[in-house]
Amino acid sequence: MSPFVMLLYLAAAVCFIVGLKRLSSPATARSGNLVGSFGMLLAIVATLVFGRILSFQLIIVGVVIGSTVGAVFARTVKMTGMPQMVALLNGFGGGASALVAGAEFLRPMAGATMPLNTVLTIQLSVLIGGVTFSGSLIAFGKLQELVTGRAVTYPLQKTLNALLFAATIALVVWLVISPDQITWFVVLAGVALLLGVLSVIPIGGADMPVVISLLNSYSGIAAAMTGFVINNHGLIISGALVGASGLILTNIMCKAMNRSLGNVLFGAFGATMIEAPSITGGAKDVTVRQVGPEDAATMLAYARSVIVVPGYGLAVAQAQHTVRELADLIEPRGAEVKYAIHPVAGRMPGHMNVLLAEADVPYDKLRDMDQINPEFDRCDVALVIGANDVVNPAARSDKSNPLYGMPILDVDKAQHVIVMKRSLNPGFAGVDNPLFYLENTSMFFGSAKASLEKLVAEVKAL
Amino acid sequence: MSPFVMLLYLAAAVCFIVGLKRLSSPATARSGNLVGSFGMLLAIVATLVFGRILSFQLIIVGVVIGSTVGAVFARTVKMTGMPQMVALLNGFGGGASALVAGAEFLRPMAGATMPLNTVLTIQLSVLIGGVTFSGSLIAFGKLQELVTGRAVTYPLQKTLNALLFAATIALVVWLVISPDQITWFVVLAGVALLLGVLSVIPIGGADMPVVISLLNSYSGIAAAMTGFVINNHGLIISGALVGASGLILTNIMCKAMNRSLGNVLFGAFGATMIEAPSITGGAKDVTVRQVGPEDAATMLAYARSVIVVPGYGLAVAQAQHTVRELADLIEPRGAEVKYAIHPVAGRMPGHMNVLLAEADVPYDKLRDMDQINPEFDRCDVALVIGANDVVNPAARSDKSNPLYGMPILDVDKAQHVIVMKRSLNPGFAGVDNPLFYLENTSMFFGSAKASLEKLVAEVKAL
Amino acid sequence: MEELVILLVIFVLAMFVGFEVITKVPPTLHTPLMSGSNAISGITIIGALLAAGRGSGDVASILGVIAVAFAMINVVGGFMVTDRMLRMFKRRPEERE
Amino acid sequence: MEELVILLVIFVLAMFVGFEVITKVPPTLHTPLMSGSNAISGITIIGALLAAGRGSGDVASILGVIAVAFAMINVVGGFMVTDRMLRMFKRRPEERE
Ligand SMILES: NC(=O)c1ccc[n+]([C@@H]2O[C@H](COP(=O)([O-])OP(=O)(O)OC[C@H]3O[C@@H](n4cnc5c(N)ncnc54)[C@H](OP(=O)(O)O)[C@@H]3O)[C@@H](O)[C@H]2O)c1
Ligand SMILES: NC(=O)c1ccc[n+]([C@@H]2O[C@H](COP(=O)([O-])OP(=O)(O)OC[C@H]3O[C@@H](n4cnc5c(N)ncnc54)[C@H](OP(=O)(O)O)[C@@H]3O)[C@@H](O)[C@H]2O)c1
Repeated sequence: MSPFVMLLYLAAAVCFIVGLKRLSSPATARSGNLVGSFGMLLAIVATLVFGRILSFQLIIVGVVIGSTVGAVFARTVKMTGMPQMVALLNGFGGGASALVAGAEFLRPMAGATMPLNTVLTIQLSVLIGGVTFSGSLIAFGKLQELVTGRAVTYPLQKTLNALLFAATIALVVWLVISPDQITWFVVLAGVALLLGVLSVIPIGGADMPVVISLLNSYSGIAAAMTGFVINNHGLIISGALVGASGLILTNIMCKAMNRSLGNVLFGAFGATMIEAPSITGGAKDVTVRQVGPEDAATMLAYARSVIVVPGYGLAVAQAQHTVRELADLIEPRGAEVKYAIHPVAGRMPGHMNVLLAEADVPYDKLRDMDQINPEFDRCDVALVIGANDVVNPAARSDKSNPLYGMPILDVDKAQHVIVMKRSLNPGFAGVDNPLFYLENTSMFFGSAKASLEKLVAEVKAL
Repeated sequence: MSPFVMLLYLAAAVCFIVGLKRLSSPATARSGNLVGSFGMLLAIVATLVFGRILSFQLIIVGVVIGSTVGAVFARTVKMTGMPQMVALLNGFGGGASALVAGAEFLRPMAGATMPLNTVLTIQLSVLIGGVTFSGSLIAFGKLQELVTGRAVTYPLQKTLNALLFAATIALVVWLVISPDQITWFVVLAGVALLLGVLSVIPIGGADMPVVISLLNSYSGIAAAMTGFVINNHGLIISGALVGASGLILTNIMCKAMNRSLGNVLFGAFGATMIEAPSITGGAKDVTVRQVGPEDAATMLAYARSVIVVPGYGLAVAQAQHTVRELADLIEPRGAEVKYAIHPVAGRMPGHMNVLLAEADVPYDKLRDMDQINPEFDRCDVALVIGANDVVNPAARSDKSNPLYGMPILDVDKAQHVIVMKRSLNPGFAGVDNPLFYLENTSMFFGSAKASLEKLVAEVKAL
Repeated sequence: MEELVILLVIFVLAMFVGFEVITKVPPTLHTPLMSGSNAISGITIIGALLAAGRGSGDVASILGVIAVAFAMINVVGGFMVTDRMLRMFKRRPEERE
Repeated sequence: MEELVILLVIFVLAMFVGFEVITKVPPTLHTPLMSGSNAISGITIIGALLAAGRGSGDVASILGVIAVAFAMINVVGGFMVTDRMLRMFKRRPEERE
């Protein structure tokens, strides 16, 4: 590589870093994304011009197909479909890295002279890239509901996975010792794909966000590994950035869901959660206050400060536009409306913010958990829409509760709480929610969108 | 270099990074410093064991002398003398880097085969290291009052410096073209030393903190350059860390002093400031309220909340222990005492914090400017001790004032302000201070230490 | 081997940069962060272009072309969808439908 | 030349790490930061040891010895004085003289 191209790759990497730095505020984020894409353009042009490319035909085919598919995806995907989209993109990134490593392995004249460390990094790249590719496709399938969203389990699952993993290690060692065996290399690729499928399939749909974050990290590590293979610092830096990003997000999700990273990394997902739903919270001997659209409308219309707590149910019901419509109606009446966003609200990290932004909610009304929690006791009405576990006060106090220790939104401290959901059924964790039986809580039963529409109509009629 | 040693150097660099990260809180800072020194030990041991060292005698001499001198310095220096100490250490660091580069240049058999980039980096290393060395010694001399603290000026100063700088560039180019000329190399070293002296000597003593910060940065850059010379990533990473640190501190000091980095970098120091002191603020036709020790003691003893604002005068008068004694007396009487620390309070960045910590003031009572400013309007008594420019309200409002735009501590918003200084004379910027003539301000004239001792005696007598 | 260690040094430093920079991204922007960082991991396009461009027409270059297509999906899709999301984040949405 | 660029890459990344990490150091600790980072710049001791240890006994190794002494002043003095300062920072000073 000529020193000049190396400098261009460095410049591209600096663009990525600067781009990510600008993501630290919504005001600069868009320009950051532009800086990042400029860096990518720089890297691509540098490679095409200085990369001793002999044939452009094949490249053009690949670029045209890839760009078209990418652009179509990006334009047509719905905001609610973002988790699938990210899963799919992760998969393609990991797949590309694995393929590059494969091409490097199969490259004529390479075989014999390949140094030990190149062989090793090629294997790792194929392995991580392959796992990322197939794992992401399964995650995509689960999120898109092409594959069952339930945790698929079968006898001896853990044993099988452990065996497969051991086999993979053995294969890698074997290929490092005697590299010029294409058959075994193909087997390694096959095993990587299988490993990806088998490690994601036993994970329930609700846990997919963690899986996506982790696969995001893997796709970065795979790119970095490929960088080691082709001796390119551009790939290594960029891959490491993505790897770090994915790890941080995984960690944040785990903390917010009250799981350990180890629990996630070693594939024990769902295992602890599967039994929980047996504790149904349905019929109980406790009284529950109900509220109808008229009374709820009056409460909201005369409140000074309202905090909306959107949960998974809001996303499912696609009621984000209706929420904003409601806010638009009560704000001119003197209410200050804020949105309290729990880190695991929505279907992936930060998803709820995107959904509300799409519904034209200004971003300075979106508050993170740590920001908003001290404000609940000064709030007149907390409007909980399709959220359950993330507002369960038992997480704060009841040590025997599976949710104990999970950080929650302290809605129970508000003057009045209105909870909109379809029933008294528990949420994802399968745990009953004492919030529903509190003095200051009123339940508003019904599907989120329909209920909100009724509310809007009542507020208009006031 | 063997890969194993390279990994050890990487480990040392990681120790430095982790050490600096732990400096983000006073609670973890000390362990961070230990981690950093462990990294250094690792680097030294790795070099001694794996560095193909042929003769240890000379090394032992150097290590023993250096360690002894360093340890004696570190143990005997007074906390008020920290700026000198840091200046001196900077100088030795820069000097060492320059010497290593020189040794590399003079190394037998090197001359002929030396590649272009090695020659260039050697020159840069000698240049930056040399400037750091002599510049730091002058800064040390000024701070220690061995050299006059005033800005030394002489005719054609700027022209001379510019010529010298041009000559340096010419020398570097010349030596890159024909490297094996030891005489000219020695001349380059001499010129670097001269440049260091001439660029620091025209700077006034009060501006030394900026100079030290900048030289701190230079010493890091010099180490990094030497890393390029001897092809060692350990030096490059560590040097870059220090370089970044110095630049950030320089920038912070500049902002807090209302100067631009360019103004600092291009040696125009003092130039704008020198004329200012002609505007003496001595006798004025405005009334000034005075307060004696008895009344001041009463005000403090019955206050609920007191904010102490220590300035340069407190450091000069070495009154930090007496302040803490005063706080110890009034706190049991129900006053909450906090300390408002302006970024340029003291004689170098963060110096005032060290002085107060030495006087056993707990660090959670030390507040940065941004933290404390909103609290002044809820404060009963602001006790300004030997500070002047940093509490000048004209900086907020009076566009014609040279201080305009400098961030200040909003002491004028306190219920009562007691200002302890010797006279109505202006401070460093030579500008009169409207604070002294405010309704809620009382002047307490006298040298800080004596005045505080009187106050302590009165509070005890209450 | 020396080369490998130097690349490792770069990897470790980039990881540190990544951790420091990403921890400053607010939760509000975590979804765009994921899609955007995803696009960055498409940097593997460099390797894909080199592999596809050797013009040898063998299996290796076929893998290269597929890699180019995959990486371009990642790059174009990632940056575009991130831009689409970030465009929606407004402090005061003026035009509401 | 390639080697130089790789080292430059390392330098740039380390600068980014430095900026991100140092901006998190509170003003309270700026003096220990200066003396501590000072000690870190004593890393040039590596080069000094190599130069002094060649055993050639010529001018180069004399420069090396002086460099070792200078760098050790920097290292030992820097870390020790930083420790001395940081030891004084206490949340609740128990023992007051
Ligand atoms: N977001 C993530 O990235 C993520 C990832 C992994 C796990 N999780 C887990 O998911 C949970 C998220 O907490 P959460 O409080 O948002 O959700 P949740 O605890 O799963 O509760 C969602 C509630 O929404 C209600 N709901 C469903 N469809 C609805 C509709 N159409 N209209 C109105 N209500 C509807 C359901 O009650 P009804 O059936 O009574 O209507 C349900 O109780 C946490 O336990 C978290 O650990 C989240
Ligand atoms: N700290 C730094 O790192 C640094 C670096 C460069 C520049 N500066 C500049 O220095 C100034 C610092 O502001 P500052 O408010 O701390 O200091 P200042 O504006 O220089 O004022 C200090 C005051 O302390 C008084 N004083 C001196 N000796 C005293 C004694 N023994 N007892 C009582 N009072 C005494 C003096 O007034 P009397 O003569 O009336 O007693 C003087 O007005 C700023 O302008 C800043 O830009 C600071």
